[in-house]
Amino acid sequence: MAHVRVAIVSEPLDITSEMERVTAGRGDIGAVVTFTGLCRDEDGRLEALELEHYPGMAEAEVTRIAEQAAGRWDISDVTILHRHGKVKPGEVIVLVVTASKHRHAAFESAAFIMDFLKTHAPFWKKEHTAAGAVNWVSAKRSDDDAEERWKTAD
Amino acid sequence: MAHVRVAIVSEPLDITSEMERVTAGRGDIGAVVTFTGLCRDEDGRLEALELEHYPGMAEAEVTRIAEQAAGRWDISDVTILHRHGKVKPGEVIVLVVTASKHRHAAFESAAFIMDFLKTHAPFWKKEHTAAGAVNWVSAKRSDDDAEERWKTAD
Amino acid sequence: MKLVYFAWVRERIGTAEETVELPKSVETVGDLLGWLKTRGDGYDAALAEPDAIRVALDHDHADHDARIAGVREVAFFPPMTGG
Amino acid sequence: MKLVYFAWVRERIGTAEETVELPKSVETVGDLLGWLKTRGDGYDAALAEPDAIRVALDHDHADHDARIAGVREVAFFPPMTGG
Repeated sequence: MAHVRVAIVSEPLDITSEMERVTAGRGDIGAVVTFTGLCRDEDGRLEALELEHYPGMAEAEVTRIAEQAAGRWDISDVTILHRHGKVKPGEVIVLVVTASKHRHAAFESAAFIMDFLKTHAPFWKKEHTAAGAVNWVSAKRSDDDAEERWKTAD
Repeated sequence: MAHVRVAIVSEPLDITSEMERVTAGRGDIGAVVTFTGLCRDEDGRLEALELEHYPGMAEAEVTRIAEQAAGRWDISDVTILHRHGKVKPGEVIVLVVTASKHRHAAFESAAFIMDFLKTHAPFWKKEHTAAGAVNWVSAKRSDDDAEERWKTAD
Repeated sequence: MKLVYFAWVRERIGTAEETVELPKSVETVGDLLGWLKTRGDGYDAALAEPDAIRVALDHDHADHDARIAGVREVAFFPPMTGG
Repeated sequence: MKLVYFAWVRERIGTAEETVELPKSVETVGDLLGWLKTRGDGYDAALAEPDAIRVALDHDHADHDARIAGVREVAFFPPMTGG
């Protein structure tokens, strides 16, 4: 079974140390895929995103998603780190790292995790614009469709 | 059109600096996917891989693959770095970084690039085993199949 | 039973959490949504479109027809926008 | 015309590159493969199974039926194992 690491944090994420932790001292990993989700500035319109989360459930749900991925693909390590609180444009919101002997398992499990984080992880984004407006980001229909494809796959 | 960076190098690859170069000072990137291909030790059997390449064609072909990916997906940046010469277990053989507004473009373009590198980039791996044997790695049928899927996709 | 609210559901109701005594007739999540809507304008505004409301029972996603007997904490929130 | 060889094709032929004068009858990659096989045991061993031989013309992949007129450099190598 894969090693699973999940953390919901308010500090900036350190990608390098996560990648090094996954591969250090191992000779059986042939492929590492990372996904980094960054806060965009929306053409300068956005000043910050505020990420609200459901403490307790966020950790539990993200862990369930990691374990689903580990059960479905032959991966040796899966890391999911998610920010909460205020995030500035250019900063990392979410980091997923999957490691496997083979590249397709690493790619597919990381893509699966991201699709499920979008629709299942209890986080809500509030935009703070440079003009001073504040509004909740709406969920995207395309994210539901993205999740749906994993039901017919295999 | 995407920014394309390709290099065929004999020194170890620095993933952190590549990721930072892609995202530094930009507010329009929402997703970065990295693929890192590592030399496995084959249960301790392998001492090193020796990567032969076709100078001139390697750069040209890898650039063609990067440009194909950039033409097919909405990505703002694509980096492909490939080692040649001797590589030890645990070291990076290939690094692909794709950046986009949206995650699916970043994931799919990186997977496409890896499938085409496997079947099209003029590199050949020679195994040096701990027992002193030396032999060329055979191409895998599964890599041809992996490339084939991009013809029917879309 | 403890109820917790997030994002605009929380803002419209005007509280992040509360503990309630439920009438015996409230057996499912859907029943609970209907009962909450009678509790004031904030609740009514927050829960006006039940299809837009997601629910978790004790930290796990649940449908509106799920039964709530034995549950300690029920959460109501909009569709998630993390990742 | 410059010919270059890689990996076990190079090792079996025993040279990494050479420049040759081709008879006029050699018009395609396939013709060239047939002509090379007559040049000695190393060539014959390297090119015994034409299906296993990949070809590039001036740094670009080509099929065995591609014409070689005007080409400066022809490369012969096994299926690639990079990435």
